[in-house]
Amino acid sequence: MFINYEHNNHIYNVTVERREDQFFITYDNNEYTVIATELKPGQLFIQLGDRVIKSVISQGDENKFVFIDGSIFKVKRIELTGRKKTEKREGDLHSPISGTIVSCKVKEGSPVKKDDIILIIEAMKMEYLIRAPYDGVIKKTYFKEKDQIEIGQLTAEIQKKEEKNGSH
Amino acid sequence: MFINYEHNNHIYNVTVERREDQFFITYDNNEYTVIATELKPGQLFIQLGDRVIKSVISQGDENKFVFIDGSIFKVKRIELTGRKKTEKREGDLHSPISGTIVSCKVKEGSPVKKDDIILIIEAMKMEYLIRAPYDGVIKKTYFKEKDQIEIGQLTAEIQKKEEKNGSH
Amino acid sequence: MFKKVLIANRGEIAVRIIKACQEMGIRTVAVYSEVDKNAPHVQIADESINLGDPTPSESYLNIAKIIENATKVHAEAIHPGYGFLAENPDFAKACADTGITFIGPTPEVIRLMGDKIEAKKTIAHADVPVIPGYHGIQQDLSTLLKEGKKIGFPLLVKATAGGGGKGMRIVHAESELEQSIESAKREAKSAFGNDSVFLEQYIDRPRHLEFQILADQHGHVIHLFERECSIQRRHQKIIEETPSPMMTPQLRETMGNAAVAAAKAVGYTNAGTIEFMVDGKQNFYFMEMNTRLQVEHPITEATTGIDLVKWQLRIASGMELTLKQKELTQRGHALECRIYAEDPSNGFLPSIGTLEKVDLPNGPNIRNDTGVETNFHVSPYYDPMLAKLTVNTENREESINKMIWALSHYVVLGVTTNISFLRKVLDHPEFRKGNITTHFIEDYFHNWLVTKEGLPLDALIALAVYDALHTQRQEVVRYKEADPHSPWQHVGRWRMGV
Amino acid sequence: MFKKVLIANRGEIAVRIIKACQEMGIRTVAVYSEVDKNAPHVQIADESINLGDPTPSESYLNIAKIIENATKVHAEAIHPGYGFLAENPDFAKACADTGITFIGPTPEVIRLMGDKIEAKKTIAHADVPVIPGYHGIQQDLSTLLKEGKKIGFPLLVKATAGGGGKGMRIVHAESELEQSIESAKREAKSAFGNDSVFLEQYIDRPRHLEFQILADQHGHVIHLFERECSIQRRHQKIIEETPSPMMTPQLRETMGNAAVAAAKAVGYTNAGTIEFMVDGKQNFYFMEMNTRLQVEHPITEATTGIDLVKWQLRIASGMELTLKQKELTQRGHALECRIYAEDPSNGFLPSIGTLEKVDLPNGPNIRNDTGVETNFHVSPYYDPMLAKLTVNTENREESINKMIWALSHYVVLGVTTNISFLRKVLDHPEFRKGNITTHFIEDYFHNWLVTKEGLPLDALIALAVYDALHTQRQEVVRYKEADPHSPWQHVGRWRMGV
Repeated sequence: MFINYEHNNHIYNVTVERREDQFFITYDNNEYTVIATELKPGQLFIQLGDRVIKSVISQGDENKFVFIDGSIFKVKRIELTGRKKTEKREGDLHSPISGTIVSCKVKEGSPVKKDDIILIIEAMKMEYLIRAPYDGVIKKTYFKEKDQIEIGQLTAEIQKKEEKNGSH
Repeated sequence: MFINYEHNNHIYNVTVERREDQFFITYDNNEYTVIATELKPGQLFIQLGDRVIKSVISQGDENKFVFIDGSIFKVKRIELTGRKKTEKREGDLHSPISGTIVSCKVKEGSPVKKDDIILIIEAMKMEYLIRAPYDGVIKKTYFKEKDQIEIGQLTAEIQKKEEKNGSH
Repeated sequence: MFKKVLIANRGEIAVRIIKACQEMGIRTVAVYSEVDKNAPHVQIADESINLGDPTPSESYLNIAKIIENATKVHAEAIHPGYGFLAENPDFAKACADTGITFIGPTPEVIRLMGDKIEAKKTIAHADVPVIPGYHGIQQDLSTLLKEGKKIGFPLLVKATAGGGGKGMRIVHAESELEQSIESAKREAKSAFGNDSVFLEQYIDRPRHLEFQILADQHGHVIHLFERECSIQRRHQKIIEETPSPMMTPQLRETMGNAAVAAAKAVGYTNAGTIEFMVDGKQNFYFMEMNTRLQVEHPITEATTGIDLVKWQLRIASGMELTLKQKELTQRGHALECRIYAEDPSNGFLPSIGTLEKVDLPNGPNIRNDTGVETNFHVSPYYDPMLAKLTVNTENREESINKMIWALSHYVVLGVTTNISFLRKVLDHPEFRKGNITTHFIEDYFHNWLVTKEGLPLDALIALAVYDALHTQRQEVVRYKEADPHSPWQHVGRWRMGV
Repeated sequence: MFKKVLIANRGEIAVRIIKACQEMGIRTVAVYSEVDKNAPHVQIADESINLGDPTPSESYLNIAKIIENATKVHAEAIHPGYGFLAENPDFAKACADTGITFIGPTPEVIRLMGDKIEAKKTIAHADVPVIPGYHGIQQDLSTLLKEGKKIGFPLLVKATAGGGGKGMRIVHAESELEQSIESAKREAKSAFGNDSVFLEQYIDRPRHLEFQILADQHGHVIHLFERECSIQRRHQKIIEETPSPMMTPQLRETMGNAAVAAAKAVGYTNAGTIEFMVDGKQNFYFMEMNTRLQVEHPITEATTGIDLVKWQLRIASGMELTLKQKELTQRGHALECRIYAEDPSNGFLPSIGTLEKVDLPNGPNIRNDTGVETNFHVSPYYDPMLAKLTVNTENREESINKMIWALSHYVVLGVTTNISFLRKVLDHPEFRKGNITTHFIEDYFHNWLVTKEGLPLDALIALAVYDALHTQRQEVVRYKEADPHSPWQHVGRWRMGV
């Protein structure tokens, strides 16, 4: 079985084959043979030679969380079907949290300077500021005061000052 | 759905019908309507009017264990198909535990007096004595020293002294 | 003693109070909003009441609804926990007006201490040192700007009704003053419904120390020693300990006496906390009084052997405080970490989602206070604190080691938490030396990232094993659904070598 | 300090020792028999070694196998826990011979204290009171019968090598003497491989009190106060507490000094316990010394704030005992219950089976020591103790109430346990008054039955709900197996009103 895991924008290619409680895993041209038991749902007890690997894994809607050695990693299992990852753009105007817009400081057409506040989102009684990543002009705003916003939604678009044409 | 539960040699007849999270239960000519959620496997949260019933139930091979209000009850769900329960006989000669026979004090044909030791079973480093329930003669022994015995197995049969014929 | 108490709160503190009541033979009533209907505090209570809409103002902050329900179920007293209505004098008053005992001080004391300006004036009269600043009623921008310039920089802008770092700004230069005042006022308005602020001289890199108070209705007031709460992020505590590594027996006595004097000066009753700021020369200044149970009360319980919640209940029911100051002992060392659903490598942004797996560390002298469990959904409606982890041992070094062990065995999957971050803070050489101030996180963990490196090999192996174990089953099921008449022969690719 | 320690034990005590080591940065090696391969102590250890056959003599009691494995993995020390090899001088000797540190006293001291006759003689020389009796080498029946008659009745027959009530008989009349001696000898032979017994004057309804000792290799010996362990069934402790409700400060000092004198008299090192019998007039007699960690050590840890296992490790590694007798404080009250898989309404017969569900109570000052979990199989190979539950509070009454609360929330399904029984004992008026002796269970709970009444209505409702929720699924499955081509139409009767 071929599997691709994504973690922090990095992709790991792994193969695994199972024979009863033995697992044959290859990664980065090395093969590892382990014996493993799932003690409780998601709780793995893995023997790799003399060494013991203890891990707890949960399967969410999109991500897996892996607890190992006191650390937790958020990993996505992906299909490599030619799709390219969307790159994170300079000066993120996406909401970092789900919440409510408490203040929108700009209108479409307003000029903004780098680090000017564009809007203020309140979530769990704290405020989060969306600031302009560069000097420019507000091309579009997607939210107004009291609107609900979800994590990852785009708040506004800015036409960068130095640029000749509209898109960025 | 009709269900019969057995607990301590007593049988309870219950009916239950379900409509989504509502349950209609009849017992002893009373009907109870409850709303119930299974929070975690076996963990029930039941509302009966103003009252809350919290219970944890496990399903073993034969028995259910019911935890309620700090007490635990061992219950069997049974089918009433005309079979009669085997009655517990006077002076139980069945082994109360699984273990090893460390000493057999009698032979077939030996006379015994009430409370004489018939055999000694060791389990978990403790000794359990099987004693004669009445005066009589050993009719049959089923185990010898070093034999393994399982809980509930018959250890011996005794012909009761006062009786005219062999069976008891 | 009360026969029935309603707990007007949720999460770990509601659970903790319910357990204390039940041990004392008191029947408990939980309240909950729709999203909390299966929450642990509801499961454990003897009765529970649905308050409806999860918006706090419609449920946990709704005075009328809570009082009405308390009356209906014949609760004799209400414990407010911390946060929500705990420091709301109107709520305490509404309880009193309905003949329900509010477990806390009188409405008058809450109101006085809730007004940070009046609080400082009153406490200063009891000869307890306070910080120079502007605490005036004039709240227009020009007055505040003028007074701010008079105090000098750095200075602090803080909501009069505030608490927990909300409506608070540090101003390093005159040019920032105006925007900071406006933003603090806006936040204060939203959080407390009151945009009044005060200004104060800002002490650079102070420690935050506080003293626990217990006072009965018969004039007995004691303190239960200090808690050091300097480790903060976004002005909110995340690690607390007692005793403080900077404390001396003399200073402890001086500050303890000041705390008792402050409590006596306002006629305080029940459990409360006097917060002090301490500078590098061991000068201390009264900051504020929290008129309620503190989040970090477990470390005081661990080192003194006293159950603060049970004493709150006894004091509220009119019993006498039989603990004597002289007989109290502070033994060993205790440490608390607050477990938050937040991302320390991204500005401590709260993280929302379902807790797919919760498995807590346990062992001698490890205390878990938690109001969540596996499958609990962390919603944006409430504070993202999931749980508290407290340890106590013979000394500070052992406590740090025990806490690191416990955090390394703390499993919360499904949301991002601060657990790895807490471990790193505890293991920092300056933390281990006890060199901590309220700026510790900013000074040493400014641009901290959980993982600079990638996935370790062991994680990949575990993932591969997990997927090999679980893919098979899923595929078999998928197959069955598709074609029930030939159940096995097509599954080959997924059924690895059985 | 050691870098790697092997724990030659299983269950809750192995788990507890492993955690202490890990907090101190010591790598741990667990050993296990086949049936324990997924047991909690194996899961938590850093390494583990399969000892094979579950029969104790082939695994946990197999000295050669354990020493060989310890050498192979380069363990510097072995912690024996309690039971199994903990008081076996040959094991301690074998460790020493291999250059492995045995975490406990010297083989000579273990051997001396293991011989109950020699132990009493030695201790009596240190002016510690002992009970009159026959401790001779002559073990023929006629000598024992003669000596027994000389001591008078009631008297006690006890295995010289014994412990935990095994090989022990109380003889109330001359007519019972012969059979009791024979039976005690047989049990002793089986349990300890040695059928030697001694006879002693039997004190009616004594209390069982013991003192915890810590002694380092540099001549420092301290005691950590008493534990009252009078509540016993089949001569095995089930409830322990400290301080004892009968203790006075004077008696505590006298007995504590006697315990320290006894430990010094034999050159004791590491943790140990001096057991005393106390009669109704506060006379106390040395019974025996346990040369190891005690099952009930958590109550001492709770009231003194000391971690006994960590001190065992420090002492064994040669460190000095820095705790001073004068600085030790005994604070509050602690209570321990032993949770057994046994049936109290049927002679405390052990109960075997799979733990279908384990859910432990938790809250402030509730300590769970457990070596089992959901799906663990309780086998007949080992002691049926599943776990220990310890609480501590400000005083005895609060501890009892907290313990009753905790027991009421203690879920162990799948085997019969003594949990309900423990609750009843704690709630008995004479227990609450502190009027307890080693005969308490016999006196007040002789023919105790869990349930005289039938199933409560709530249990029937819960069962009906459970079956309604679960039958549907089961029946659908059953149907599918029978006829895969028409999956739904026949199921009607079981699919209730969905």
